[in-house]
Amino acid sequence: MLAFVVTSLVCFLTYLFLTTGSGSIAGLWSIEEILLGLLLSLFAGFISQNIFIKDSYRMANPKRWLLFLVYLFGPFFIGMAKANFDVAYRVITGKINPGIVRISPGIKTDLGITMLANSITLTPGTLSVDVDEKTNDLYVHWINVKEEALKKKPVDERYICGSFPKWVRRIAE
Amino acid sequence: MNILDILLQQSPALIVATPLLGAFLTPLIGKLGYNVRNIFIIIILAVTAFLVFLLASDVFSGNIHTYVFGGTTSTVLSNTVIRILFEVDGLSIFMAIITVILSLAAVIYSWAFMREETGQDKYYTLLLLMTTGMFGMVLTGDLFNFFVFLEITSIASCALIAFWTHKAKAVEAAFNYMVISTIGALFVLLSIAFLYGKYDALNIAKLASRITPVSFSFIDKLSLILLLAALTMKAGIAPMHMWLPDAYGRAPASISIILVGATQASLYGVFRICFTLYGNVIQIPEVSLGWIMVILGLITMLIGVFMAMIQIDFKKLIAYGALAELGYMFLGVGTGLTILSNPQLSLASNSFALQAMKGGIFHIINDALDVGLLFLVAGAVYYATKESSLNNLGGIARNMKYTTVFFLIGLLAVSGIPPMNGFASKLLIYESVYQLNPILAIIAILASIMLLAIMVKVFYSAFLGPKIDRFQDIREAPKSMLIAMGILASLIIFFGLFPDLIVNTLVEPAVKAITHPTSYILWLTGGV
Amino acid sequence: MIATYIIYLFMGIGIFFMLLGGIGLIRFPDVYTRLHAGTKCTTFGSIFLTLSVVILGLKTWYLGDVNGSVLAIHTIIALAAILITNPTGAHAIARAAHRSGVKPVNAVVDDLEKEEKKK
Amino acid sequence: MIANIPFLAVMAMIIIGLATVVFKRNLIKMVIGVSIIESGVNLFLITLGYREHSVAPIYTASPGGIMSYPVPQALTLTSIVIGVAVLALMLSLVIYIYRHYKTLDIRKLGGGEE
Amino acid sequence: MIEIGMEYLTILLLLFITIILAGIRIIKGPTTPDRVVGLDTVNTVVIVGMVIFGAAYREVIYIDVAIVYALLSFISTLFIAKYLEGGRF
Amino acid sequence: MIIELLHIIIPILIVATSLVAVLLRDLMASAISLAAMSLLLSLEFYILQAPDVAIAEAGVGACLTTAILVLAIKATARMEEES
Amino acid sequence: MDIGTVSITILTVIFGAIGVTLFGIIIGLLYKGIDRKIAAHMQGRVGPPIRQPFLDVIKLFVKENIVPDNAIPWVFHLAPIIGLIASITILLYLPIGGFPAVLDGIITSKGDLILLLYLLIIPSLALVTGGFSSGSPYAIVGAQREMATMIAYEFPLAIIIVTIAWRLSLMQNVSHVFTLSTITSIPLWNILGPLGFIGMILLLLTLIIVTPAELSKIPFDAPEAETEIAGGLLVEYSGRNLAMFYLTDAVKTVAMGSIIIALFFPYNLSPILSMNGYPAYIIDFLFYLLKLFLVILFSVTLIRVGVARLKIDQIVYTYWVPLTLLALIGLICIMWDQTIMTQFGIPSVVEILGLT
Amino acid sequence: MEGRMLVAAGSLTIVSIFLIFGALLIHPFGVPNAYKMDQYIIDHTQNESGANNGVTAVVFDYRGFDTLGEATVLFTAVAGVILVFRRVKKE
Amino acid sequence: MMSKIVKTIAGISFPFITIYGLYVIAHGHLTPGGGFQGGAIVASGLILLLVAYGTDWIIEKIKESHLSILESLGALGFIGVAFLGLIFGGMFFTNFIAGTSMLFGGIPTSTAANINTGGTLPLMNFAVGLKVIAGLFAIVLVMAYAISKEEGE
Repeated sequence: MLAFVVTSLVCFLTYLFLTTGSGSIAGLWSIEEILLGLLLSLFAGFISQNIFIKDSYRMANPKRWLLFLVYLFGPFFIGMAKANFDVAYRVITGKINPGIVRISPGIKTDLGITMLANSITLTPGTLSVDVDEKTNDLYVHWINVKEEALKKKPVDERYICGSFPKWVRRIAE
Repeated sequence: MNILDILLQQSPALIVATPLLGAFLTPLIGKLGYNVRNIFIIIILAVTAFLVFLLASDVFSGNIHTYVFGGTTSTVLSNTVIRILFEVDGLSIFMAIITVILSLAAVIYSWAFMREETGQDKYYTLLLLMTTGMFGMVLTGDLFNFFVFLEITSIASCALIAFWTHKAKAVEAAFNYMVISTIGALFVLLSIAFLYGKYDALNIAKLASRITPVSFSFIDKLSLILLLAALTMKAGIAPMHMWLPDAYGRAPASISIILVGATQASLYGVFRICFTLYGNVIQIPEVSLGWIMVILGLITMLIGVFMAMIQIDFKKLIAYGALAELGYMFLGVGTGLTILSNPQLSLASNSFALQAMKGGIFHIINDALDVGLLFLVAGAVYYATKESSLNNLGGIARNMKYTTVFFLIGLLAVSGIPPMNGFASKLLIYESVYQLNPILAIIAILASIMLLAIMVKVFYSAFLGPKIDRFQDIREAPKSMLIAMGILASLIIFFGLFPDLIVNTLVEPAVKAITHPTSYILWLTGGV
Repeated sequence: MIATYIIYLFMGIGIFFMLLGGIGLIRFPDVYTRLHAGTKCTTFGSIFLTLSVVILGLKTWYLGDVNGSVLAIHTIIALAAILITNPTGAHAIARAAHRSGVKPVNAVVDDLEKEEKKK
Repeated sequence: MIANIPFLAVMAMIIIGLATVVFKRNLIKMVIGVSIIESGVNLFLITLGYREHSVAPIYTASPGGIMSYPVPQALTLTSIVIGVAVLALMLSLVIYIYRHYKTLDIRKLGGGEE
Repeated sequence: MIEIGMEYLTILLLLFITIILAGIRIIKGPTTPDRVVGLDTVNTVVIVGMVIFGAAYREVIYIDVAIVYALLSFISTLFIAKYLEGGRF
Repeated sequence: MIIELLHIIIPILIVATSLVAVLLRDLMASAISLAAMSLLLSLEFYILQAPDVAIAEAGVGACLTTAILVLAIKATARMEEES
Repeated sequence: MDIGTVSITILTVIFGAIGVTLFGIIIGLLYKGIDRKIAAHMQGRVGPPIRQPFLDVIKLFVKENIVPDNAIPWVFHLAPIIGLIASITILLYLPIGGFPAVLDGIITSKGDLILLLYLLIIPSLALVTGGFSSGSPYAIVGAQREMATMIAYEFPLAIIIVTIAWRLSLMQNVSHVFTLSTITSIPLWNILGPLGFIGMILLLLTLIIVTPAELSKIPFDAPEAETEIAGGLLVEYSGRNLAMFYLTDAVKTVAMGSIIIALFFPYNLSPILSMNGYPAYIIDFLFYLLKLFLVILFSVTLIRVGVARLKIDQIVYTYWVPLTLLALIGLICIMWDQTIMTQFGIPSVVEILGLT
Repeated sequence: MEGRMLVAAGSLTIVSIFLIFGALLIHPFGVPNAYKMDQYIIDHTQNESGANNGVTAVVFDYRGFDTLGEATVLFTAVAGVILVFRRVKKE
Repeated sequence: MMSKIVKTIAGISFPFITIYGLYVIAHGHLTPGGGFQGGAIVASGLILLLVAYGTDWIIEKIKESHLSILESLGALGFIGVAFLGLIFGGMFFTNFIAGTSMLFGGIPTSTAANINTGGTLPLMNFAVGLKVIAGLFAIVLVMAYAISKEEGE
């Protein structure tokens, strides 16, 4: 039931986002739009409740959302910018030294590992290739493998993703 | 205003909507049980039949029945048609009658024929949808709507051809049919686009009134060629006939019979385009395709007959026979077109043109009944013996007396032997095409006699001949199949005994409808 | 006025990375490196391009047209969709490529291959 | 001439599709050919209804100029749906053909009775 | 009649160059994953192109198309990826 | 003027992708190429001021067509036979 | 149409039918006897008496009707009846002497000829069906041969009919060219030019050669010849059923002769003798009998005696190649006749001979 | 087989030439003839059917019956696919 | 089986896709879109679940017969609205609601995009939407299930 409510709420918020400018309630919405939106959100929430929320309601906490936004515009964006200049450099020069390495960030939740993997994909020189279903270890394609990192197996995550795991742990666990 | 008037007024829409509603309801009704569903379907088709005959009574009294969908206001702007409209004239309702007869027979037949199969809900749904598509094709007055219903018909029939998926040949035939019909439909759509781009209309009557000798140009020619190529392809006329015997032969018998109707609906499209859509420019040499139609008809006929000779599969043989029959229709109508489109000829021998067209059109319904009956018989034989190769069949007339009689009736009818209906229409064709050239009539007679020989061969090798131990204990086909065959057989005999009655009531208005396109075209600006 | 320049700047950055992604796609030797170019650069480029559109919408809104806000919000939604789906797609391709037997060219190290061999 | 390039492209698509259906021997390729013809016809319809310097035929908050014609677009919508339906059915038939014959080559079909 | 700003058109043309580059990868790609990468890139670029075009017309309705693509385009990628991985669907 | 250029480039690209879809031997590549064609087709619809059709083509081409094709290829064979 | 006319028509048809049936059977059997006698004389034998066929039929009718074990009984019994009825129906459509055809204009108002063409098939068809249903291998072989012959000879026949009708349709004020009444009222010989005359003779020749095949007589009797396949398709028949086939054959002989007469020799004596009323009918009828006798003599007896039996493949070849060619040449002659006549101003043969 | 291919190629060439001429001879790109039907719909869609979107108005109102047909096509295809993939009892 | 990441992302994006599809359906008469487009989007969302979680998982949740019934319901709704047009408006497919005070009966002005307009169009949109969702998903589901079942055997 809670899952249903939460999912519907998320859907409703999205719907409100989509229909801004339709009327005059709060300057943005019309009453019909809101009613219809509520109806549709209930429907959408009904069919997607068990898929959207798997096990816990951890993400229902607004603090985590705030953190997520901070993460998105803070470290993540910077990492991404760096990544792109890195790729630009490699595109232009053609200097690559690739390899696939294993890291073990120690994140337990699905959402967390997903977030981390996607962050890794979008940040410097790395691309998550595979994930170990049990241990949540990531296999990462690294475009420029540093020799010193290979000494220890699994590779230390700091080489790959910097402070991301910390943030992810804060947000998703 | 009594209920009958309202029904009459709404009947064009209801004829299409009723089987459609039935098709949509079938998955739900199907949960209630086998008999309930079958009765429901028969009721749906009976209601449709009632509506068709109601509409027919109106149309045959000389009206053109039009129906504008959703039009309370602005139905017909002074010069433009905005909404879809149905326009029912003699030919349309003639085809609708054929459709309703065939589908009723098929459904009654399926009651027992399909009893052992899985997926019956879908089967009946698709059957109803196919019927809907055919009704839509023949009733519509809108070119794009025609395309949509063409697609419904072809998709549904394709799925039904592949009904026996455990037979590789059936699936292959369905695939071939699908490719051909899809490309044909896309050609139709392309030429609709060309016509729309040039004339700003999708309504057949409107387009026809705008296609004049003055405006005739390359685009019109291209559209005509595309439309005719596509529709003859879909009707199985000679150069692209390859799909037809496979499809007819591999489908379940109750589907083959409706496929006959579907083919004829495409044929209706050909006639409608030649005579109505291009009715104003029929005397321009590029449009007067009469001779091409005649030659294609002859080729189709001969291919059908000669290929039928070497077949050993019961249903495929009948399918080639059906192909030959298609040739007769094309021959008759093509002769009419040749004479009508020739200004010198048309004055002198107008009556012959009309007679040829009467023959061609009358042959449509006769072909539907004859070939339909033969397919049903073939299905009954298959049902009883689980065998379709003529080499393995034999001597089943001992056990299946009624089926044999029905086959005999169908045999005589399809080869045009006098007391049956096939003779009446073939006579009209022979009696008129010899005017154009005596060779045509000779070949037509020859083809029909060879067809007779082939059918007698089938009769011998399937029904007569020595005993075969395997078929010692087979039983007569179940009652519902016999009823379906009996309906068709009695219609055949009735048509054969009173051909003048049928020609005057059914065929005459249809011929008038296509040979006088002006009334179809002109109701927009005046009249109705 | 400043907004216009920011828009142009963002557009310039975005289109630069887009083109870079395209070139990288051609130049790199194997799937994984191409994924680096094809995913990262285009995502980054699209972020900047869409952000420029968002700013344009906000500017329009500021100038008094409600439509602008709608434009901005819809563009943000499009951006969010890109951000969610693009890396996932890249990950899926990389994984599939590795499983289907495409090995990284000139790889220094390949832990995953060892892992697969172990199984 | 140069102005009719979209039309010519449409025709090129249709011809490519037809050639595929006629000459290619692979069933799925044939289906792809049909799909290409379908797309070509759709594009043709849309191209017919396009007017230069027009906007979409939708009344929105920001007033537009002249509008492109809506009827071809509606026809195309119908046509797209039909295309999907045809594609799905054709491919399922192809799957069944493969199950029976273990090949997709059209020349190798037809062997074996029933 | 609405004029499209020159800057938008320039960007659109540049985006087309990217599309062509990715298209080359689709044609050349020695392995299927390469082609998929190309397809993914084309997807992203086209989405951005649509957004830019919508902005050029100042119309929300055009952005909707871009959203649809952004949401859906990776499904086909997933399908192909799943095919490449092998195993049951 | 440049908008006409778009009307020239995109059709040519569409034709090119459809040609690729036909010519490649690998059916998977054909499917991918077809997806790209559908995408560009959608863009062309979009530029031809038909957003409705563009959405429909997007919804169908982005997901459904490719999905069905991939499923069909999965169930049959991937490579076209040599002639 | 009021009730009175209808009932009179029905009565006429019934009595006419009975009369024609009796006439057909009697004359047919009679001719059979005459035919045998003449053939015997030509071969230097005495031959059976002329009444022999009647005795045969009566004997057969009283004999036991045996159904073979292997046969399909209901088809086996049905076939002879259908054959007899069909062959009598043919006669009903033919004018006999000065009498118009019994069914003239009643069931089909036009196109009797094509109807006849098809009706002629039905007795053969019944024969074939009977043969097939009897289950004997000899009968089946015979039936197959009969089928092959049947198709072979219908083609020349169709050419003849269509040619004549086509030529008639070129004339002014002629409608319903396929009806026998039209054909008999306007004999083609009267209007054709020299080329057409040749064509007409060719057609007549064709028809005369077709006739024995239609009647399954030597040289085209491979299906039924006792020496070839032990009696062929009638091998299992006996008693009443065989008698019916016998009668069918007899009636068909008359019908075939009548067709030839109607198509090619529709002349009557009564106009020449300028007679009216009953004497005219009697004279015409007698003249008709004479014509019938001559036609059958030529087309059946003489050919039968003069030519040896052909093998089945020879039969088929004969019909498909030489006879078809003959008929086609006739057709072409007649088709060109009109053009030549108008272009070169050639009068018709009758005018040349000064018979008008 | 060769002959058939040749015939197919010939007819394909003819069709291609026709289509290309058709493309060249139809109205220039972007400048269609004045379409009265479409102009009427554009002008009246808001009043008659109450829709801002002209295309939807055409799809569901002016040409609603086509859409019913379209929905039916989809229904047909789904029924067909389910029918094809159903479990056939083994004989 | 797809990896955990794909599954999670599919789960997260599914409600958004659904609600966006419903938005497109509901606003068919105002913005581009409509029953078919929105239905295709929602169906694509379901297909995303299918590809991410596997056919076996999804066939437990929803059977093809359910989809078939849903599709029938959608089609019945569509044709029912058309029949209502016949009953209330006099002709099949008459837009009998537009211009009245009923639900969806408003007439839009050229500037304000009010959802409460369009007459029968929104109703038809919803019906077609339901139909298309069920139909398109049923096609893929049936094909995928049949294929995976065959491989499993």
